[in-house]
Amino acid sequence: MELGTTVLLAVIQIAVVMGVVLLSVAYMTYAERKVLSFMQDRLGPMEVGPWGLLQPIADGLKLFMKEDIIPSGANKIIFAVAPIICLIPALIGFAVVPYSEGFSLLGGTGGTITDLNVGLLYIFAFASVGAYGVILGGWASNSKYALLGGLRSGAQVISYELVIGLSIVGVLLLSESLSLRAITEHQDGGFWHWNLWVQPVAFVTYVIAAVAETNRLPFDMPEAESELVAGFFTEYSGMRFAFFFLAEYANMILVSCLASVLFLGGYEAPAEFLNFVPGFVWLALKTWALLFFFIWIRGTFPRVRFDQLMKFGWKVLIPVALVNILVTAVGVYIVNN
Amino acid sequence: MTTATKVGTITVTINGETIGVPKGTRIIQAAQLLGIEIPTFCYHPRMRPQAACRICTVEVVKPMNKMFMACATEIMDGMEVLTDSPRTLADRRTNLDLLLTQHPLDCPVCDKGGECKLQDYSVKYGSSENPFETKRKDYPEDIRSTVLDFNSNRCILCGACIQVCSDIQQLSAIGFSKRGFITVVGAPMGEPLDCEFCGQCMDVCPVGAITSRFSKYKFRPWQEEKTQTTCTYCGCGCQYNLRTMDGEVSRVTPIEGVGPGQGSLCVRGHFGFHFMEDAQRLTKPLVRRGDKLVEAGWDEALAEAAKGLAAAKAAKGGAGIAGIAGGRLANEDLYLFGRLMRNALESPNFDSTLRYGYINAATIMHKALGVTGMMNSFDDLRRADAVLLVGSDITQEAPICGLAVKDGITKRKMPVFTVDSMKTEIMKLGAGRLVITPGSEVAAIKGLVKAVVDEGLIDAGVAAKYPAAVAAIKKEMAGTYKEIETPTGATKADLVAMARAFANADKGIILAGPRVMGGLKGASALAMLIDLAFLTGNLKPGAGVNPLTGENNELGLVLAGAAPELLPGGLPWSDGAARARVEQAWNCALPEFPGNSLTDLFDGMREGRIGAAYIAGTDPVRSLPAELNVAASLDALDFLVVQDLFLTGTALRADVVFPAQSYAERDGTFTNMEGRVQRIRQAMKAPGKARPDWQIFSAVARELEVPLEYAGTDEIRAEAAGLIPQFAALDVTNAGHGVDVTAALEAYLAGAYLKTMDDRYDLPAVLNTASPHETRLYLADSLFHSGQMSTHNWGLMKIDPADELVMNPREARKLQIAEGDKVRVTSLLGSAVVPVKLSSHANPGTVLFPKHCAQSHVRDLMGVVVGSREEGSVPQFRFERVTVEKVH
Amino acid sequence: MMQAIFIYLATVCVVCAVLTVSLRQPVYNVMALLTMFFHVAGLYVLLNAEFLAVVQIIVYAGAILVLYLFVLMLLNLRSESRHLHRQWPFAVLILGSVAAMLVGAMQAGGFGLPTGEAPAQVIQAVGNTESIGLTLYTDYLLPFELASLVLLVAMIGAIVLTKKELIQDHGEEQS
Amino acid sequence: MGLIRSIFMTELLMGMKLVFKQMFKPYCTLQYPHVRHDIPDGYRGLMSLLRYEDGSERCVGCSLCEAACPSNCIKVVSDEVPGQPLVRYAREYYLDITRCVFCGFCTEACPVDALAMTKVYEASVFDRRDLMFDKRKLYELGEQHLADGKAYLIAHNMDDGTLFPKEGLGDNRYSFPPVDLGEGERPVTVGLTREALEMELSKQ
Repeated sequence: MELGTTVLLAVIQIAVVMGVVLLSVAYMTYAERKVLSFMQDRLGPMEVGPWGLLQPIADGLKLFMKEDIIPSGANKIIFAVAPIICLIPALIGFAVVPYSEGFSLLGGTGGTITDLNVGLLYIFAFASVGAYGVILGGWASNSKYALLGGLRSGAQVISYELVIGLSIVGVLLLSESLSLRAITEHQDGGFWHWNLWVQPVAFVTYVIAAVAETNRLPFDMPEAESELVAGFFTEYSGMRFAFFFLAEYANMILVSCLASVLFLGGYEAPAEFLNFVPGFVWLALKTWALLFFFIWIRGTFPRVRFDQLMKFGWKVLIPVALVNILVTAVGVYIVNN
Repeated sequence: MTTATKVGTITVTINGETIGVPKGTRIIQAAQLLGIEIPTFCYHPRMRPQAACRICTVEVVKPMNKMFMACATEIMDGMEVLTDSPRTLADRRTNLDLLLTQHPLDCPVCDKGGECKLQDYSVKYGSSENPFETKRKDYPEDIRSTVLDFNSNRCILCGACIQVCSDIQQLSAIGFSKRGFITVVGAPMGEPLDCEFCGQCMDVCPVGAITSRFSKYKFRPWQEEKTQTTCTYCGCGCQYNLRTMDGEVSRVTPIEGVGPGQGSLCVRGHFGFHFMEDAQRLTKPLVRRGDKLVEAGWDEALAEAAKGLAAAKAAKGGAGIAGIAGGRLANEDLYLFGRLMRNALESPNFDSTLRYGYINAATIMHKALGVTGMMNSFDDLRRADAVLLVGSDITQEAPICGLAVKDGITKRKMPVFTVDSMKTEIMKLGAGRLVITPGSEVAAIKGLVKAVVDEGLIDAGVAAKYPAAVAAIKKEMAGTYKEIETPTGATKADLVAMARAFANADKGIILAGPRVMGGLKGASALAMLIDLAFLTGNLKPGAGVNPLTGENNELGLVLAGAAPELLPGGLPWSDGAARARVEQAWNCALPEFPGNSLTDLFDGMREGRIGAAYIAGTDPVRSLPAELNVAASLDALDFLVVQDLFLTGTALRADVVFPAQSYAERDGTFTNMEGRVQRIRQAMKAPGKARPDWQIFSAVARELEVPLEYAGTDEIRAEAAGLIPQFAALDVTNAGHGVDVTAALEAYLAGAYLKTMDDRYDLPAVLNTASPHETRLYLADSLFHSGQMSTHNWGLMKIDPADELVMNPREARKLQIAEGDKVRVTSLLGSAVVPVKLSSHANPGTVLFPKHCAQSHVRDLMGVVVGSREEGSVPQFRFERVTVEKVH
Repeated sequence: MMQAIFIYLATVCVVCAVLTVSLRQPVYNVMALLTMFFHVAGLYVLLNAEFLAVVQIIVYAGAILVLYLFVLMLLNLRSESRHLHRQWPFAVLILGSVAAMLVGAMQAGGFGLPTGEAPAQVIQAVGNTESIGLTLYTDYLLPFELASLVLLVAMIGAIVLTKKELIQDHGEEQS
Repeated sequence: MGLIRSIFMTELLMGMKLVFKQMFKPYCTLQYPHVRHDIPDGYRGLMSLLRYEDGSERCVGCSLCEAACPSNCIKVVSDEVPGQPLVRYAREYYLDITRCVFCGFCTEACPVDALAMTKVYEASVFDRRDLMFDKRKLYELGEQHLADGKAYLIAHNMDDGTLFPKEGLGDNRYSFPPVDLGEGERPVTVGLTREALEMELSKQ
């Protein structure tokens, strides 16, 4: 394969994936508002477009046209860089997510932008870098609310990254690979092959940790409105605010994608006879189901206290995940021998 | 009113509480002593009970079980009373129901709403359903009077207003007319009310039947802020509440039982509250630029003033600067002004409006009796056995002091003897009167002394104790009655009758008005009155001689030493020890000799001896006649500083004008004629950048680099009290009340007394004999006005436009002059045209013109005779011979 | 091509390393260090060690450096930074000697270092995760376990040291 | 049992179930600017001053509303009607709507039913000074929302429907003469209108 073709293929795939992701982010906000409204017997946005369908676009336009305010006393460089540090890792992760079975395109293989053999670790590596955006943004704003939000976020992300990392080890043991495509293919052949059934505990801990990792209710400590106004991005406005916003929703989609890949068979159809439906549809369905679950949780649970959050992470989730690894490892050893 | 501690008390039990009270106490008074409230509309502590409103009904259980009116029932020994038994409450409710059958429920638009007794009692005792048939009265409101509106629909016919007019004010200007259901209150014969407008009927009205046009619909009681302050119109110093709303005065309300007036006010005090808000008030300092006064900042004006004064001091010495103070200034201002003049500017030339007459009283009273001001308080006046009133239209000049006299007349039938050249109001009420020729007070007093001596009315104790002094007086009385009858017009019989009646009284009080002190030989006249009191044995506590002040805070002027011959504390300049004390307190050297008096100062200005003057709180250009050349004198000055509320005639000639604050805008104290030092309090904000007088004096001193720095008036008064002990305590009668003057009197009799006797009883020359004019013109005091402040009140100007010559109606008829006609008044000095008002106030052969009025230049017709230095250098200009002719 | 990328990565690594110790604002130091970590990871990728590269980022950038940042924010270092910078002559001395030593070593040994058991071809065939695993758990099992033991001891020690006061506090409260 | 419940997170699931079911219930909100509530007659919206049917002002300037106001947002300046002695009216009437708590005590205190609250609840303006209502503005409001005002007074038992004969209520004891300022003689409100304020400001 020539370098030119590789680049072209990559560019096309990147454009498509990013386009889909960003559109999903936009309509995720819409979906969240709508679903929450329905849960609260309201109608949600109705004004812009039919049933408010153009609301995300209006919001986006508004945010991009608003004045960009840098607070006096803020560290200007870091204040400007932080949203970007936050957004890039969130988007970069999609590079290794396999959205379809491999197909030929322009003489190369499609289905993933790049099928890294350490793809899973790659995602976690960049997810952990996202925390810098939050912490630096909070620090650079020169505001006590932002600083506290940033600190909380740092503590929370470090704690729950561990949980996420530990909870997927079981899956890795089963599929014996860090490549997401390999993991997906490992679950081929109907929904009863999904890791979910073998690794239910890991799935639960993963989902909980994912909620915490993306700063969503009930774990939205970094931006707890009633305590910290808007947390680390209290002082942000306009474009930069939009970046943080995009990052949060892109992260949500990313962890959902990951969960579907790891536990729900990724792009694999739930049964053989459904194979005629393209793989990316299944991935999208599974991801959106998980996203709905996120919103559902938000609509149901109140925010926990910060010490409860940390205690839960360190004293419950990590031990549970460790035990899960042990059990899985033993199980795999027995089965293999 | 009543004291429970008197001996021989009887006991009464009210609601189970027992109290001992003197005989004659009424139930309502005993209840008040116990702090039990009995509702009442018509009862008033200072009036006789009339039991008209029937709301104060109480149940008496012992000695008989019956309902009584608490306000009118005298207590019997061992009486038992219930004030809120079911029977009482039922009776009260019925009473209120009956009152409310006719009373309109227009409380929202009624000015009394919110402080109305009927409202309060209806809430407290009334019922919500009225069992009687209600019928609204529909009389049109009587708004014909200048000040007071009568709304007969609201009237509950308690009669308190009528009673206050007849009992306290003794005018009976209002009364009931018609009978039965259609009874209304108002002026007799349905005429529009035209009285003194003291407004006390409005104050005692429990409902809103009488209201003031000046405040009508402009306030609600709960919106107002109350500030207790002291009235500044005359020397009485009444206490009242200045009520302000949003920084504007809404009205004045009396405070029952407080201050010299005990809750009475006169028209000036009650309705003269508009001048503070007058548009002509000075708001910014003015500085002369060329021939114009232009507005300037304080810093500029102060620097200018200090520069001018310092230049005059450098050129002509301290004695080249004159300071003139007026009674508008508070005690603290006066003290500071004195210190500024004598300490900072080192000038002995510090004089004041005392020079218009009261200086004589100040010096002679101190010399003879060791007291400053009056010997007696207003309370003494109420309790005296006889009062001799000489040369004062007391109800006009000092209305509240007049009320004290009237109180004695009403309650105790106190005999009041009047010697005056006008038919005054008190003369009509008094027991005896001598109507004398204007200007002959000295002769009349001599006549009285002569009658006492000749008729053997001299107090036995006095005759035995002080034979030399009595003999000296007797020697002076050698002449015939003829020489008294001729100038005065009084007969021997009258004099003897009056002298006899007065001498026979146990506690006789002599009141001397401005026509005694301000006339020729004023000091001698007052000395004669002291002799009279001395001979009749009346120089003792509860009796004595009392000079009445005309202006506000004249006693404050005396105490602050606002005259060249006085030191702070009212002590004579010749008192070396006192001078040393002042020098020590001020850390300065005072000159040995006293400075020049007012008229000398004016001469000095014209002759160039005086280079600069500082005039505060008075307007000599308007208050002195043309013959004194005041305006020319001030024009001759190099530099003139004036400090006042308005741009007065004096201020127009000034180089620097400072805007001062009125009494309602600042704190401080005033001294009333009794010697009470009473507070004024800030009730509103001053207009523009006006400052209190003391701050201005302080700032000028600062510019002159003699720091006189104080944090407030209290600090000034505390310092002043070191030299002026009277300033130490507030609200007590200081002057001479209750003081035994025997020691001072003996020192006086032993001293220069016999020497001064030589010319004391020499009668002065008959006034203006050279004049071919026949009618006597007298500049009289007015009840409604006192000068600058009162004439800037649109309210008072509406009541009395003042610019009128008062003529006897009979005489006017002879000259075919009707009310309102214009007449030409001509004296040797010129003529003026004024409108005429007819009143029997003026005797035939006499016409009166208000003293304060400067518009018509009648004052400039007056010839001036300046008294000798012994007689206080008082410029006498109140009498003149004129011819009055109708202008066609 | 590879050469160019290496030069870029190496240059940035060195520059960032210098900036890390020379910048005055502590947060900038951290940012420089972060950049350096990424470029070191790039170097690993060039060596076909993707696993190492990713772990480098997760461990150093994702965990350790975040903790540094955390501490920096809790401490207000602005006023103390100058004090720290006074040590630079001393640092130059030490670094100079270390550099001299390195240069000496390289001159003595040359660049021809021995190759391990997992050249690029092997890694691409087996997968670098497996290669590392194999190496660690066969040849270097003892050092690996020793290292983990040392870390465990350090962890327990840290816990004991920090918990001591808490335990004492509790005791005092109860007594 | 409790342990099992917490392991399987049954309570949490129950909560989620409830929320899920709630999703399918019909909505209970209004699409505000397009659909509006039917406001009851007793609703306390912006205050207004009412006139008699002949156009004369009802307010007699008694300041009782000012006294009753718990947030001190009313200022009445009363005076005699010029040229008509003994007729009291409000020369100026200020209502600071930014401080108003819409308690309606003022309307209850009013003895002549001159005050009524309208159904206007959209009080936002572009200039805060426009929320300082003066007499003119209040009477304008009263004219525009006369029906609301009447309904308000009836709903609050302050009137039995006999509110608007010219002479006021039938009971003569409550009769207040109506303030008749005559056509063209109506005094210009001395209030702080916006124009006046702007002029003041431009002077400074």
